[in-house]
Amino acid sequence: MQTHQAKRVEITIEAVMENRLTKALLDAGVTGFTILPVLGGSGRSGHWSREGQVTRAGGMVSVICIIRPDRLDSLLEAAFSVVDRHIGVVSVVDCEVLRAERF
Amino acid sequence: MQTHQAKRVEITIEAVMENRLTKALLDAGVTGFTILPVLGGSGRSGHWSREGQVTRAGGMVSVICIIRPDRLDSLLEAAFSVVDRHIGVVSVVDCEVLRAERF
Amino acid sequence: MQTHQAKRVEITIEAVMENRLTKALLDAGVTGFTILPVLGGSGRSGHWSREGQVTRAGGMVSVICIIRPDRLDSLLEAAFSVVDRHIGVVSVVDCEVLRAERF
Amino acid sequence: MSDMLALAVGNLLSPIILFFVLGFAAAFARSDLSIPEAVAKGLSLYLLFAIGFKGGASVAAHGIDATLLLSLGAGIVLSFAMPIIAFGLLRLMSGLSVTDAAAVAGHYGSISIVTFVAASSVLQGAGIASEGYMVAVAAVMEAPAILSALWIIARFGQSSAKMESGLIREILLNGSIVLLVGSFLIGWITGDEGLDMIAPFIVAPFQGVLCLFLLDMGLVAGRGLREARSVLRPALFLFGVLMPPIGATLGLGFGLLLGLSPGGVVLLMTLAASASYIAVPAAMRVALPEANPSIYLTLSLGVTFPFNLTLGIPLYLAVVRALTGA
Amino acid sequence: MSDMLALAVGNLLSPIILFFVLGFAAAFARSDLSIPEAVAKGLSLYLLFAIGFKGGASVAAHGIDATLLLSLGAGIVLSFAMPIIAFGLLRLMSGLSVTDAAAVAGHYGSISIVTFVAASSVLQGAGIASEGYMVAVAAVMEAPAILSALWIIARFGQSSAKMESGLIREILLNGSIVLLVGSFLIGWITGDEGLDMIAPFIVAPFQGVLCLFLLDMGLVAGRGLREARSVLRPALFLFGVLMPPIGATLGLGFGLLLGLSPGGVVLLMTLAASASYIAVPAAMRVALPEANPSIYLTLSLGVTFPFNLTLGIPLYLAVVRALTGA
Amino acid sequence: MSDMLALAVGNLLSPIILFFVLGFAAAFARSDLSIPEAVAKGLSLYLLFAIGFKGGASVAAHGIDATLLLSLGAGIVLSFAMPIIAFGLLRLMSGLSVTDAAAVAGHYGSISIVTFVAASSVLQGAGIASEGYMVAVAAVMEAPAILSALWIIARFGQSSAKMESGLIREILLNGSIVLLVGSFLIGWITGDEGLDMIAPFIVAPFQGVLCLFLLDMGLVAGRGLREARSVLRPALFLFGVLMPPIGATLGLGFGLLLGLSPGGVVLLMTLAASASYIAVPAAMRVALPEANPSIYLTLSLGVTFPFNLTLGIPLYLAVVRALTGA
Ligand SMILES: Nc1ncnc2c1ncn2[C@@H]1O[C@H](COP(=O)(O)O)[C@@H](O)[C@H]1O
Ligand SMILES: Nc1ncnc2c1ncn2[C@@H]1O[C@H](COP(=O)(O)O)[C@@H](O)[C@H]1O
Ligand SMILES: Nc1ncnc2c1ncn2[C@@H]1O[C@H](COP(=O)(O)O)[C@@H](O)[C@H]1O
Ligand code: NA
Ligand code: NA
Ligand code: NA
Repeated sequence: MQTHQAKRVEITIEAVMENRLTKALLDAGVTGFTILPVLGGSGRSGHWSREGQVTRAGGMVSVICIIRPDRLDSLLEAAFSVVDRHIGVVSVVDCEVLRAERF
Repeated sequence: MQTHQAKRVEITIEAVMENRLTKALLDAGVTGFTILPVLGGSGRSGHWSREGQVTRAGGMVSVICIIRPDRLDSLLEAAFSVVDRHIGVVSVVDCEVLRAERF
Repeated sequence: MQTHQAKRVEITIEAVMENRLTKALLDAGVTGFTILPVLGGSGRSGHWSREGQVTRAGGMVSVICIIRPDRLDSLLEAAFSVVDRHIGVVSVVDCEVLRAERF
Repeated sequence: MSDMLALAVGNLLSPIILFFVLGFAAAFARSDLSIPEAVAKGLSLYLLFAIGFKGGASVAAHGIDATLLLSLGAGIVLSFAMPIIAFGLLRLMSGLSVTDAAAVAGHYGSISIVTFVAASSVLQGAGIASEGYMVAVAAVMEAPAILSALWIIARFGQSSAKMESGLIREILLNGSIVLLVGSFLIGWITGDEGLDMIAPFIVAPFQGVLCLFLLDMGLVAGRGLREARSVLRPALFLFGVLMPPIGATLGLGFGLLLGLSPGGVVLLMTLAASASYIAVPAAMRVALPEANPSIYLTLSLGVTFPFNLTLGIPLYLAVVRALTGA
Repeated sequence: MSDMLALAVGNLLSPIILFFVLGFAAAFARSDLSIPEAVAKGLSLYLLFAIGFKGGASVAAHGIDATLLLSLGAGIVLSFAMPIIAFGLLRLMSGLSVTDAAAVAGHYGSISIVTFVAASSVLQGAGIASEGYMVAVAAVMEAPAILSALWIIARFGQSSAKMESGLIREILLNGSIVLLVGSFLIGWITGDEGLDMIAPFIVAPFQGVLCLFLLDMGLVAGRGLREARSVLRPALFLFGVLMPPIGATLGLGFGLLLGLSPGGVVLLMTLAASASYIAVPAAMRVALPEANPSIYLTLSLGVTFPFNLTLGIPLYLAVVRALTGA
Repeated sequence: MSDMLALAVGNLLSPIILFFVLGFAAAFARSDLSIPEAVAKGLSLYLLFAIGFKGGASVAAHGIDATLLLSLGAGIVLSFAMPIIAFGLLRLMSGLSVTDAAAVAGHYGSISIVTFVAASSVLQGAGIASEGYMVAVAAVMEAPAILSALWIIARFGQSSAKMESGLIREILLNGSIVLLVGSFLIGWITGDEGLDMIAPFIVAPFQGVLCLFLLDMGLVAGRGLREARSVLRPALFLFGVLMPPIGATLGLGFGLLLGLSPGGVVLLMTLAASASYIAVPAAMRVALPEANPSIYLTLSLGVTFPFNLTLGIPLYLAVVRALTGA
């Protein structure tokens, strides 16, 4: 089938920053994103897990954003402006998509 | 370690269509898949979130399917036949796998 | 923006093995990982779903690990030593990351 | 009139309504208050379990009325017929496409179980009895409206609704129907003895759980409305508050005709007046993906549900009281 | 005999059983009824919390019986011994590999807490008292069977079960055991005063929560059975209904020997007759990944659990009644 | 003195404390016992809902005290002032950076609702009444401390705390505050009639639910402490047990000044003594990401919460008893 080049950006970020990140993405012209829950993880700031948590400070989410390659830079800048002072990981993968008109 | 070329297909689709999609995938000869929950997202049809939902109409899931490259086309056709009229995103990434005999 | 080459390793494994896997990864020098919940799936050992489960034997999780390319081999060996006898899928994708000093 | 007003105010100041309002307000103020999806689903399972079981136990206690079968029949007829009325009205009043109008119409033929529960709780507060089998009537009214909507599309629409094999089974065996009917049957079989066993779980705490659930409904309805304000043109809003009294009138007619008790009539009116937000939206996403979900969900959850909860139910009760002197 | 029949029918028509049957039927009809994982886990935590606490409070009220320690010992012996019997039986009857047979055997040495709860609730319905510390016996019977199964593998199998460091701690400190034993101790320490405080939470609504939980067990067992029908050859099915009475007989012997009350004997029989579906499957996935989980889960959840729930428990009770005249 | 000891031991042996200890011990023993996040959140929503409603209903029953507004004012003043004291103390005692010290200080100005609930339950056990509106005082004490902490940073720190638009709204409308205040208002509006309706849900089972919730708090606190042992230097630990009595002393002063009932004074002391673990950590992550969360979460959840629960509350009660002869 006919597919099209795109970029898949994955941003793992603290849940408290989710709204600020997605707002920045939409402002940067992103047409859509998908948010995945995260159970736990480990990094320089230690180990964490969602189990039994009632505080809203602890968890993270993963925001997946598929975009046209030419929009990558503005997206990364928007993302970076939010994650800059915060913990979080940004990774980009080359991908191919069906129905390119959406992105 | 010895790895093998494969494709990682990610299909984000409405939860009500999950069974129809996975059935189509299995019919197309896929040997396995993994289903991830999705918390929320945004796209042309607006913003949504799982929080507090009781309706079964609202949510989405993400179906991950790793396959041998030569099977990609039949998988995409099967997937497309289901997502065609529905909202959803299909993306494909090149990957490498251990234990290729499984795919 | 300035990005750096890295590898994104995704290991889908039984939840009961999660701690053993993450311990092996940390022992192999991995600096961080993220754990995603998995709702269900299908493979050679049949179909499963988390719905209504109370047994701890049934579920799987997906461990995402982003690393510098030169560390891939030791990571894969560590992962393989755990998944070897167990069901599970390991896939590797080339990616680019911001803030490379973290990995 | 002043009595009705007092009743309406009394209803509006019940904890149940106020928690709905709290949720609604919190959503509009963009508070991050939210109930986890699993907990909301758990509360909804509890309500179906409790209301079904109590209905069945009440049938066991009072015997089957001769009108049980007729009431079921009336429910099915209403559920089949109302989408056609709703569709006609929508095409007249609003500029909705055939597809969107049919999808909305399907929702208004079917029912909302939590509206039914709220009406039962108002009746209970007023000390008015009703037929236990109205729960079964609620259950049979869920599905026929979906078939009606699909028939409307096949008859008037260009886009072909996909009536694929499996969909009908999915509709008839959807989780809410199975739990409601199953609990009803178990309540019936085990009767008072069964009820005694589990009453401390399904009777005493019921109203409190309902408050929490309505808080969630308020949050979800408020958020939906905030996001989808743009689709809610005045004509649609008007439909959302006009269709319930029309349905209620049909319910009233059938109820009186069948000779239901005053409480039973109020419940049948409420069922006819209410719009689905669980079973029908899911079926529409599968069979009619082109229809815009913001329209039907906003109307059903954001307009008709609050209308029935706050004004509709006291109105239906007042009408029945006026007519029957109950 | 006709008494026993009446008892069996009475048992079969209790809400608890009927909700299990509802779940089972819904799963087989492929309804999408389901209970969110978090809610199911919450219900299971509630049951462990409640049953443990009540057991402890009952010990506080009635004092420790001289037989407490002996009963714990009996439980441990049973849990160690039954896998060996089960393994022998499986190798005789079925064509299972050593690995699969050992894994299954481990499940039958251990226990199912919800079967225990169901038996307690039948006893309570029949007004028969039992020793509060049977909860502690249940707890000590969870783990030894796992060690037995691994020993069987080491002795008879080619594949080496991995008894790695950490596994034993994981088994002994698994969440269910810790919550059950912890609640038991807290119930014991705080006694009647503690029980009074939380009785409205753990006593009154208990049966209702149990119904919901058994609905979930029915759904899970039904779905498992539907998917794994193929593995369930007649010989295996036979084992799944033969092993419980064998275990119960051993439990009966020990119970009479120890001089437990009639209720206590029924509970010990039930424990011995039941098969694990929480702790042992998890341990087997870690230590014996080559064993096929469909076999042991299907047998334990899909065959033995329903058998005990519907026929086993009334049978064990009838036997004890016949023998002791209770 | 010996009375106080008896009280302390009695308190330590209550189910509530013992379940906290169970969770703590299970976490330290690395048991896999855990409560699903959705269930823990559901329990926390339940507590806020119940405590808010009961507070409001009590205000409806006893009328507003002249001191209501003054108490709210006192709460706000305390919440603004205590972070400054805490910050000074931390800079004196510990080597924490300005950023970390300010973040910790913010937590101690704000409050922990579950500590408040535990104190209410101790008062109830001792048969001591208190002002229903103390719930509202709790609500107004949540947020001011955050502003204080940010002001401290702006005044003394290099790193600029980001007081971006939206943060204030987020803090004031955070879910716990909205639910607590909303339930309080609904309880007030609907009064005894409303309370009668939902009492079987929010009164009778309350203590039992609290036990489960404290089990979860024990698990979370224990795990946090185990992972973050390294950050917990002696000076910090000392601060975590010194700051509560300091806060309580301030609360005592205000409480006596305002002429609150003995129960009310104990609650105000407890509020002042407690440290936030829900609202403030979330605000700090947003506004002060450079502050190390292990430090403030460990201190608040792992040191101060257990201290108040086990020793603090009985101490505050004993002091009030000694002073007022209650
Ligand atoms: N190398 C990595 N691969 C995947 N996820 C990571 C990695 N490093 C950090 N993370 C995630 O980002 C969170 C914060 O990381 P850190 O800022 O290093 O503490 C962790 O808890 C993980 O969920
Ligand atoms: N560009 C995108 N990247 C990632 N996910 C997307 C994207 N666009 C849409 N989605 C997901 O697909 C859903 C439906 O999209 P749409 O059909 O555009 O409304 C959204 O709610 C998102 O979860
Ligand atoms: N080809 C695949 N693509 C994605 N996930 C897979 C695939 N095969 C197996 N899995 C996942 O791994 C689990 C175990 O697979 P298996 O060992 O083949 O039974 C499945 O239940 C899926 O969750
Ligand atoms: Na209707
Ligand atoms: Na057994
Ligand atoms: Na404080």
